Amino acid sequence: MFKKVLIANRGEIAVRVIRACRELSIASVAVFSDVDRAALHVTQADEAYPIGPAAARESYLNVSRILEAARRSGADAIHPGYGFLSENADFARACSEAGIKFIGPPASAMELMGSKTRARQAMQAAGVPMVPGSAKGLSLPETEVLAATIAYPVMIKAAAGGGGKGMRLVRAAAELRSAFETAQSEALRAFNSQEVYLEKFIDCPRHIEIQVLGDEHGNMVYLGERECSVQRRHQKVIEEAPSAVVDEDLRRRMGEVAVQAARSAGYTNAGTVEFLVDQKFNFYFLEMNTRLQVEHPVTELVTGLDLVHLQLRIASGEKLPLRQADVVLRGHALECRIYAEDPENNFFPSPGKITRLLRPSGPGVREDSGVYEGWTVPLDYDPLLSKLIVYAPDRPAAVARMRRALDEYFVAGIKTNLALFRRILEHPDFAAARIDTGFLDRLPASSRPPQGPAGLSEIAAVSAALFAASGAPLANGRPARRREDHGNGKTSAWQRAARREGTERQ
Amino acid sequence: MFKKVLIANRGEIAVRVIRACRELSIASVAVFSDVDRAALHVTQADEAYPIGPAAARESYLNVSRILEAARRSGADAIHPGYGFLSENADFARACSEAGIKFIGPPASAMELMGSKTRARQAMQAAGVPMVPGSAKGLSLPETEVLAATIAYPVMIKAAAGGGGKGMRLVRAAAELRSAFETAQSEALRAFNSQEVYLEKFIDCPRHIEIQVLGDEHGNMVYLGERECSVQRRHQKVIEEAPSAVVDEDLRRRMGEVAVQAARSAGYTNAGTVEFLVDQKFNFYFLEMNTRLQVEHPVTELVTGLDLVHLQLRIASGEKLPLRQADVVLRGHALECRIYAEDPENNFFPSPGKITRLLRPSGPGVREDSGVYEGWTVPLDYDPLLSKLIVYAPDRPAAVARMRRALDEYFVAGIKTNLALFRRILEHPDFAAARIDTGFLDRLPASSRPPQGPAGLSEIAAVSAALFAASGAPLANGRPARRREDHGNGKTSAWQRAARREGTERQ
Amino acid sequence: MIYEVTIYEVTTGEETREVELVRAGAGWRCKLDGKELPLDAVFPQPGLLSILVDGASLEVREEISAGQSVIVVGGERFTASVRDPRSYRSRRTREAGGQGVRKIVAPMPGKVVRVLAKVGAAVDAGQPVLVIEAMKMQNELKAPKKGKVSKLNVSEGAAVEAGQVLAEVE
Amino acid sequence: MIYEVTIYEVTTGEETREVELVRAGAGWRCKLDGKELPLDAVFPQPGLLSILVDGASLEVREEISAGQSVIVVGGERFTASVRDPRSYRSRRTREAGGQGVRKIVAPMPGKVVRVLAKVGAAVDAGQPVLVIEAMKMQNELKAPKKGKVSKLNVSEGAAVEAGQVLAEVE
Repeated sequence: MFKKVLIANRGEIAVRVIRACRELSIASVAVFSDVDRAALHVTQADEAYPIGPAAARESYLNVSRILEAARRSGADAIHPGYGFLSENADFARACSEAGIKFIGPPASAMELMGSKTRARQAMQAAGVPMVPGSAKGLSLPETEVLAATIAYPVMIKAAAGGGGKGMRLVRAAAELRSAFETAQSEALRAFNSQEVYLEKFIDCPRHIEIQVLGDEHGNMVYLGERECSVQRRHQKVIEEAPSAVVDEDLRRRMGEVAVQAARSAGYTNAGTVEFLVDQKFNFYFLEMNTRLQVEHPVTELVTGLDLVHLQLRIASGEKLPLRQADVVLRGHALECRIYAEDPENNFFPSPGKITRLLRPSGPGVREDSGVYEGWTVPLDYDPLLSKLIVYAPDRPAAVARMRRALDEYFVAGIKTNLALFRRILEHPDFAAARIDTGFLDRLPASSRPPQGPAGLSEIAAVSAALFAASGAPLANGRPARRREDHGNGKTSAWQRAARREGTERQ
Repeated sequence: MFKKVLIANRGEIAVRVIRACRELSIASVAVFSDVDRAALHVTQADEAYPIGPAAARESYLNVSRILEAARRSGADAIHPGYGFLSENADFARACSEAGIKFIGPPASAMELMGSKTRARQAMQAAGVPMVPGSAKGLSLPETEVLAATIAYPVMIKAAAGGGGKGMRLVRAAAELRSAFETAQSEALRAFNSQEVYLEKFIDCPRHIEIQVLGDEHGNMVYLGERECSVQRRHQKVIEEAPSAVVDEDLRRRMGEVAVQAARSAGYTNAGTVEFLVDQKFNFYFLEMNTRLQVEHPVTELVTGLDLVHLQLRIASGEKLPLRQADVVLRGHALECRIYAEDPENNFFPSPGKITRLLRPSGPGVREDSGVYEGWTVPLDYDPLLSKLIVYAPDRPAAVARMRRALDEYFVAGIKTNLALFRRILEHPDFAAARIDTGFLDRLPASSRPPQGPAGLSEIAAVSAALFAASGAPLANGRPARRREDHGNGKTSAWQRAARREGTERQ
Repeated sequence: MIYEVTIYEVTTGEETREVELVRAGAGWRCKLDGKELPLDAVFPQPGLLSILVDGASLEVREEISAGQSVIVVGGERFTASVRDPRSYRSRRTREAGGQGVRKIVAPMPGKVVRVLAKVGAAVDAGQPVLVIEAMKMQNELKAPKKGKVSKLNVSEGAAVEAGQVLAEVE
Repeated sequence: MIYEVTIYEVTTGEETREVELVRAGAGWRCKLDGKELPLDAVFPQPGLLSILVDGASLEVREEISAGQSVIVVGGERFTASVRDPRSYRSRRTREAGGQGVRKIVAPMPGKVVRVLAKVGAAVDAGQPVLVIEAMKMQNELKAPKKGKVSKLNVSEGAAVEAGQVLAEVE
């Protein structure tokens, strides 16, 4: 097993990997940008090294600084987490050239799956079912022709893309040009490549993905599915395992295709094969993510396994400790991604200082968090604060438990999307698992007036007065003081922002 | 299912039951003594009613006040938790007479198992293996005679007892008289009965107990075992499931005996049959606890079930949703009982205000807590603050995970036994599961000087100065201010204490 | 014993009420629009209030962010504005939505990556006018009403603060 | 820039050291017994200190209870006593363990349920002298040394405070 592992990441996933290292008696090395000196992953690691300014491209995407920290600390392996350099084949190669084990698949597999177009070709060759569309990057004219043949609605996607960046739905020919151009510019900004391609749009599909895990001795298993149909702008918001619509037979068929896809790419370690599932339960290959997923915890809870422990053991050369027959799903798990954003205001990001943080606990509740009370969430990175995950014997119990846990959760100082989850979990369609990737966009905004008992607004009024009287800071109705607080809190961040060319991909 | 449940308890178990009620859409009713107005179980419940002064016998043991609160709130059931009235058959009867469902076994079963002597007789009749000894209360002379026949070492136990109160080990005849008298006086104080009996002392036994669960339609299952051999003064400190020494065969044999014992007592709902297991893996009936156990979470984690949900469903008349064959143990779970006591000072209780509280989280970590930062732990009740429970695929991983979680745990303002757990988990005998009920008493006290790298004490010195310089309160070296803080913090508690006749049983 | 009485004017959502508080020992006596409200209130932790009112136990939380106070109770959220008689400034709170002119305000710090309309351009309600970016998300700022762009205070590439007025539509 | 230098005398366990702190911008410059110690210290939260010293990341916590400060770092616990030159009182800290006379002190608030020795009685080291009870636990207080009970300040039933001297053995 490794002696010392550097985690080339930040936030909750860095903390997640540091915890796994501690549990395996591996020394952990954090890296941090100038705005992250007091971040949780820095204080929790055994060692920590600065790697540059806030801008990700100068720090968390800065290969030479990260390898320098690895050499300096004597780390014998690097865990990339997700985002940042996790799917960057050049980084994986640079690691092995530096004699440091990259905890993930071979660079070749990353490259293959990293280009959606090459991946499509390879998967088609391997007999994996695909959505009709172009297998390569297209010009605008080519796109117009192909779109006409496979018929609208169609999707435009960034070839190097992921997480909804550079992705656009086009319902009619008239919208094509502007969508094409936006997609290109977003793709360029996000991935430094403006290559985009075209796909048939599947109406009301479910997003269901298969977790695969392979060692370096030719053994590979699938660990069941995750359903991630609750998305906003193609960003996953709630994930669950198992899927309410996947039965033993469909699970086996999807699992075997996923393993076949991974094998054909020469894949090892943890990976995820994403599928679209249409209303007739046909499934189509979407993409393969060559890294640990944000939502891996729901798989851990229903399989009883620890994926990060297994990643580390596999990367250090151990054989898979289990065969396919040993993989048994039990109970149901849900995950809510808690973001620093304002669901009542078009989900605008809400960086700033967390003044109060009360976390849920008790039976079946797991929280993987990257923040703490008093931490100022920087505006430079992804707004994911924490993942709230619950386990229960069945789906209804898991939904009820998640609602209970959300009621216990309290964040003040910044806006979060906590209220959004309550609305989703209360929705009859979600309770009945009638969900698809359009579910959340159809969900009405919460601008409705409070429904509760009339007395509630009276209690709220009295409470507001009590908070004011008790000297607890009541910002509203004190504009003068508010303006100050506000200014002081953020000025430096604005100045940094002004000196930077916008924000970076993570 | 019930509409509204009153929880006749306080602390973590009251919160545990309130959470279960919320998850099952049952309204929850808390009761509280004068010192518990701001306690977590009060703020978390849907309703809350005061039931009297701090002294438990005037509040949490006050049947009429509790039934009055139940009637006032319109509760249709009462969950007693553990301790307090949970094993009081008269209370159970008073509930049913008031038309309120008592969530637990029939009063008759509680009475039978509540008297150790009657229980012994019944279990012997049912063919349950027993430790040699007296089956009834004894006088001092009787005790002296019997002790001589079954040969020292022997145990003197309170007939109405539990949790180590009124229990004494006697290694030689000379010690018998004083031990007998102490046991009687403790028994009288704790249980209002000075009846004691005698048992052969089993050398280096393990404490292993079986969780049983029965519905009111004649169905009963066992949910595997818990090992609770790590005890101090017969108080459980660490529990785990499964036991490292129980194989499938032993588990089946113990489980079937436990079910048989419970059936013979006409038992329903959740209960625990405790056994002593000697070095040859013979097991002897110890007692049956006719309530939910403190350590029930470890069983929940390895079975995937929720025992409190099941208690509520069974009490409301539902059938057991599972058969014995459906009970499958997976992985390993550990629980640490975090007490407000000072392990470096003979485990003296340490009530007071919790000034800082940082809780562990992340993969496989569950915390069932009854306190929060800012809460002042009253000196009137049991010092249990919280239960830290971990799950992992196997025992070594669970031990490593618990160590990681303990490192994340931070309590300031009062002393806790957190440091004790680190010492236990580092001990090679614990790692090898070479434990028995004497393990903890043999563990050397932690008065050893810090072992860490020499640099560590330098860092500690610098840190102390930094805390002082940063204005963080540094009590030591500021005796004047310290005395104040101290006084203010506790005066009222002392005055209350002075007005009371000592403390009460919970 | 001396009573200190304080009267607050509290607006939650649409309703404005008068709350009269009297410290009574450790607790409070409270009148709502003149009538006594018998409740037992304690503050277990900063930002957290526990209220018992004839049996019901309510946990009330105060979220403060971007200088706005939201009272959360019973799963509902109330935007609260308290006017303490001793501070008068507060009359002028949120006159954001004027009649003729409507402002487009940056809801968070970030960077303007595109300007989609010129000054004088006619826009429909909901039509995108600017795109700003922060935390790797691009967000369109839409016209709050049908009309024409009367003012444009920023250009592409500009770093903006939360609350900054970027454009006006009239 | 102005430096404010403060010198502390810190005792952890047996060792006493001189710590010199100089505020430097957001951070500190620090000397231990006169020699520079290059560390980067921040306070993420009250009671919590994060120190980076040539690569190592150390989370330091300060537990304060019963008026005693314990510094927890790297899994070890250090009882710390800081003497700030500007406050001199602190010389007189813990003279608990005198030579001739040894005190028996109540370690927590509770109630004396039994007194097991009379004044003048000879006791062995470790022999129980009193039993006090709190949180439903009875605890024996033992003689700290062999000798005779020279003082007995409480009787059965008395409520006692933490830190109160209950008896003396000489």
